[in-house]
Amino acid sequence: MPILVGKETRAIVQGITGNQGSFHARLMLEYGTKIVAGVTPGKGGTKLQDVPVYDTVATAKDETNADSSVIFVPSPYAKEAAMEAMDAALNPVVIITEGIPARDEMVIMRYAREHSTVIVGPNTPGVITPGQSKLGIMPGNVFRPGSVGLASRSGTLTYEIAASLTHAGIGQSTCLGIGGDPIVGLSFVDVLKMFREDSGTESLVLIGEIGGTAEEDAAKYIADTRYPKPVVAYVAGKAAPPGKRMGHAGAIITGSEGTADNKIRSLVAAGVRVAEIPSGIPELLVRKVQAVR
Amino acid sequence: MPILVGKETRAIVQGITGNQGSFHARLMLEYGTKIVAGVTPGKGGTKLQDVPVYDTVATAKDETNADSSVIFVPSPYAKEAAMEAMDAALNPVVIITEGIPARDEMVIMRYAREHSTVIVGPNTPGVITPGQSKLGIMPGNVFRPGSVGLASRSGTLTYEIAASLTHAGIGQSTCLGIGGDPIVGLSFVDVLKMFREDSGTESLVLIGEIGGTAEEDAAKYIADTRYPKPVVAYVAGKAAPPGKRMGHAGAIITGSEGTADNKIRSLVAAGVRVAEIPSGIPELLVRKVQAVR
Amino acid sequence: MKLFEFEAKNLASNLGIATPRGAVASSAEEARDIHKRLGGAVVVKAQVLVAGRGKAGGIKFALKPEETFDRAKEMLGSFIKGENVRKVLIEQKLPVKKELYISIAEDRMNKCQTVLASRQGGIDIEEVARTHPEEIARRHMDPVYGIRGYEARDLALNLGYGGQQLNMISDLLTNLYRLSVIYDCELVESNPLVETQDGRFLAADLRMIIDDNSLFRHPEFQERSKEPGAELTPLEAKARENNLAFVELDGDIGIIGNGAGLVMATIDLVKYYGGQPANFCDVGGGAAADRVASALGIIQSSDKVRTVLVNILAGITRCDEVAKGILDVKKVVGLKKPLVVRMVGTNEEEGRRLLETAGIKPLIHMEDAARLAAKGA
Amino acid sequence: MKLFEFEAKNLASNLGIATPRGAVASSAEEARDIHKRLGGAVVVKAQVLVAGRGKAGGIKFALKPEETFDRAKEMLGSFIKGENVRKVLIEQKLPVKKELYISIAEDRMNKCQTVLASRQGGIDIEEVARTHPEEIARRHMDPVYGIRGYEARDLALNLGYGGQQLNMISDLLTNLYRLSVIYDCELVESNPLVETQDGRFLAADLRMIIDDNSLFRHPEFQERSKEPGAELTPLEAKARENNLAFVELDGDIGIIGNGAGLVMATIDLVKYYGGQPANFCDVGGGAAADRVASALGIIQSSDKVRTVLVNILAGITRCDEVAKGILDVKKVVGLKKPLVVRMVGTNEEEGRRLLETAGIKPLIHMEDAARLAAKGA
Repeated sequence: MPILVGKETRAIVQGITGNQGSFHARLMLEYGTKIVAGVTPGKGGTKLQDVPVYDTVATAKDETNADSSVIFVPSPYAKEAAMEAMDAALNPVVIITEGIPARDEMVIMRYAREHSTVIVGPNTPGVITPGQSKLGIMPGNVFRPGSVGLASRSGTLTYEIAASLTHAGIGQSTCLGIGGDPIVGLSFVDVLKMFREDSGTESLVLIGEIGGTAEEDAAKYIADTRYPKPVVAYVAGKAAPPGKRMGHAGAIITGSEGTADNKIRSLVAAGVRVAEIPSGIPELLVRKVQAVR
Repeated sequence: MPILVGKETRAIVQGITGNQGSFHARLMLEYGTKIVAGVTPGKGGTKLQDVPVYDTVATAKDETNADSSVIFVPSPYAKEAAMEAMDAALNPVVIITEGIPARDEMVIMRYAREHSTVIVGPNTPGVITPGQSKLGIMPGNVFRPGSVGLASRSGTLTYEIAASLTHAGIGQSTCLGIGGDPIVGLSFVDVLKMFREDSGTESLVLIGEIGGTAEEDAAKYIADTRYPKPVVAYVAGKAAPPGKRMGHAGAIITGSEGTADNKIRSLVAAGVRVAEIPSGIPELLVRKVQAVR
Repeated sequence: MKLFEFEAKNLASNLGIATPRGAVASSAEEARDIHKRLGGAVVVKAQVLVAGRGKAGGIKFALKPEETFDRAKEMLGSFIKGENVRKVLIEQKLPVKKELYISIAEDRMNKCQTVLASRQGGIDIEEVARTHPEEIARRHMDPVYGIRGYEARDLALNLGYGGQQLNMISDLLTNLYRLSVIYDCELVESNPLVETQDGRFLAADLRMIIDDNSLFRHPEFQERSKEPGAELTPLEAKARENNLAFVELDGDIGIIGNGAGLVMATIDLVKYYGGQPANFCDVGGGAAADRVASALGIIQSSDKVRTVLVNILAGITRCDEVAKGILDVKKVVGLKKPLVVRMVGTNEEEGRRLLETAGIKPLIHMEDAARLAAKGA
Repeated sequence: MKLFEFEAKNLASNLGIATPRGAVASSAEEARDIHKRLGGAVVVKAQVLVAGRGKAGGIKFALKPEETFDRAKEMLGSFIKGENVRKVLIEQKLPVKKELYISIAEDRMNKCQTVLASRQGGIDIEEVARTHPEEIARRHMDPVYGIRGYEARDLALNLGYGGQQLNMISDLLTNLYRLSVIYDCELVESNPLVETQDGRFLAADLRMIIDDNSLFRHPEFQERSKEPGAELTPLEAKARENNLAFVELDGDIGIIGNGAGLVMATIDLVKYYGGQPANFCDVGGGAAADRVASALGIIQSSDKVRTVLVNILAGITRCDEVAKGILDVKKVVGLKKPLVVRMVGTNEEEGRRLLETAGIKPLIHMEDAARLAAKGA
């Protein structure tokens, strides 16, 4: 029983006729995802890779009984695209789009709270339940079904670590990027709560990076709740200078907040093993799981 | 057991140091209303007729344990005043202010929905439970305790009819103005629901006027629910021409909507006796109550 | 406050809303010159604030500038539904494929702005609502989030458009909504909104009504709102200057009262007793002597008024103040018409004493006063 | 994008936010003239984007114009925390009664803007947060309703003000919030915000950071954001022109990768193995040959770079494209520094073949590549 997406997920792709949208709609379909509709205003009535395209999410949902959405629309239109998905009661809504103004993201998140919608992203590679379904842009071949839940603030680093897990014979239950922006829908704490309830997940990997306090908050939650499943982590950006944005809008040390050192210290204090290098994760995981058993 | 206000009501007056606010704070106190605090930004720490004045509603509520508010602030500031009262969890919030832009009222009402707050008004004489408490500007002496609930879109016409009831020996449970603006907090239907639950109210008077469909909606509700208490009504504006605003922002016939004739027809069809002239109300009420018994 | 079509279209154009090319003229000569500049066929449209001018002869087509001259000449200075035509709008005639209806209006029940859209444009929307309710699409707008593109697109789908036209008309709708928000409109209505034969959309007609309560934050309208124009009769304009809520009616009995509901009821009563009210005049709550005086002064200045009825139920208002206002008029210009006064409430005795000293005997019941006034006092 | 103090103050003044009288100068002569015009005592403030210029000598007082000339002369062209001073701001010295702190900043956890206000202004707010957390008042702002007057007044009460000053400072706060909304600010910070001896409030210092992601809707900043100014090193400016995410670091090993997290991890790995990275450079997802080529070109143009490490985990990206980009550089300008390539994923075999043909042998594991690069390849 995975979190967020699974075999039954029926997704629409918003912005399906764009470059990114059409390319990844194809890859998602190839992976086995049920992409039941696409939405592009003005392109209603056409088809893309046999997927019917509609002018609005409401009509797409009415016609296809979709339950979730992946958004690829350009950043100036992303806020409304997310609201449109929520108005149609789609859930989760995965926002791949990068470069959305923070203020738009704040409005999206407020709207999501009013609608009790789970937002994955923005600026996320998406979410994948290996062997079942993926809503996102991750290369499907590096993942393999299993029992490790993985949450990350980064895309390629997720693939790197997932590939090393897969290579070590460790499969994953669900992997997701919470997003590289300062304002995102899910915190690590939210994800920890979901994996806690997921009987298919036995242990967890958190991939953090500099900026904000998501990792510190997760550490506090793990310590406070005596989190029942083993958690290991990697934090990127140990060598990053303060005040500089490292690629992601959210990856910036402001004042003394957001350093990798502080995050690692907090996680370690909460009993989380933190890998010094990405390839250390599989080994830690094996040790940690064994230690618990 | 009255609706909305009673002996225990502890109200604050927003805009208490203004002309209207200070004048009516005095009259409300004289009537017996527990006005426990006033709010005027910048006048915190002063007193007005022994009522302590605070800079914000939050501090006023913290210090005095108030539970409701009457707002007299000028129209440009009324929207924020109402939000401030709702943020402090005061309920009901009675907005006396006239001339608030409709768009501000829409925002107030949305905020009220989010906060589950009852808004009386705007542009209302307020609400009075005779002999107990009044939050508003009505002359207390024309009302007398009793079992008739009265709701109106108008101020002086309410006093006129209440006075005629009192004169005829018919007391009132609670009387309120729902407000003369197109966008107000309570509809007649909302008020009918409240009076329905109020064991102290045995029969009702609705005082309508041209504009909108509040009376038609009330008629439909009365008919649909076989409303269990006798209702009589008066509707002002039978001789009003279409397209002209008769004093109240809400009193305007637009197209064929909002005529007195239509309202009267709907009410009569729902079994409501409608008085031809204001002084007909007491007589109808006596007859109607007797007919039911 | 209602705007003239040409005023509404100027504001709309500034927001990028397409309207027919054209200009406004105050004389037949100007109208002809505008036609010459525009070329082709034109429409001559009387600029009046009443609705339904088309059926009343306020919209004419003209093929040649001389024809435009003639039509403008006929219209200017004429009366349409009682309203004097001071300006005409000369616009290119559109190659109409379809006439649509769009409005954004205050929705009392839903406490928001609601957009109506229909493929049945160019005709009375209430008629459509009665005969083909399914032809009208509705959407309630959230007052804090505003209109979103997909809401406009949903309406566009309801209008039957797709492809590029879907985005064109939803952009237009979005801009009309912005217009409504920016100017605090009670109503923005385009009827018809025209689809041209080459597939473009233009607001061929446009009505805007500004929320009077919002004028304090619209300095751009403040001068305009005080102009005694087509919207107000001279008497109404004078009353507005004196901050009185005033509506002129057809009869001969002047009405003054405090509180809108009470004044409406007073008017109804006068009619009930067979009289014809000449006006609605609310001096408001807590009205002081000078407001009562100015109301009385304005009303008795009207030739058609034969009797005046004052109906005061004093709560915040004080009867002595009301009496003083009446006596001021008596002293300064004299009471020129028979006067019936009903006055009860706060400071009733003092007020009564003042009036009686001056030979005016106020009544207690509004029914009695209305009956008396209806009989011509 | 960070704004200079004088830029931020210009925008603030336009919204009615009080700032000290003054003007910006690019030369000591100008600075002297400004002082003459202002009269009295002035402050000479180096216009740099780094925080903490005060302790680094970037703020000096001057009583006479000649003194101002001298201070400006010293500052202009000097470096403050590594940043070249090109302009100085000359402002009247305020009669300070109290220094306050106000900021409006992105709040990741609460997903909104949060206002911080403190009576402990003029010093490092993080220091205050550590030592006197009770001295900082916080309020989360609703992103759809915006700031309301009473929220600002609540903060003003926390700052200890009442009476007329309560309304003055809450108006100022409201305007600072509006500034933050209008310009999509990540941060608006006034430290200190000064209460003068006669009880007025002025933003004596003002920092603004614009959300880079919002620049598409701020044409007013679009030119400014591309200027290679104090915020960007020449190399960073060049990289930004080529749409690369690029941060210059102190070391000698150039780093190129795809994906921000992967590049950060690569940098960490190089350091882990004892190397010193020269930069962060993310070519992004789906990077085509020319973006890899421009990244490589920019990095090897730097004298301080001795080795270059390329780390590609191709998902959307295609290895053959990456290889082509590298080979383009080799062909056109030549590979001027030792190159370590790690490349796996989509189209790996074709990419590997291309590189190997050209004598470059890509590695499989990023650890191996980082270790090799750290050793100087």
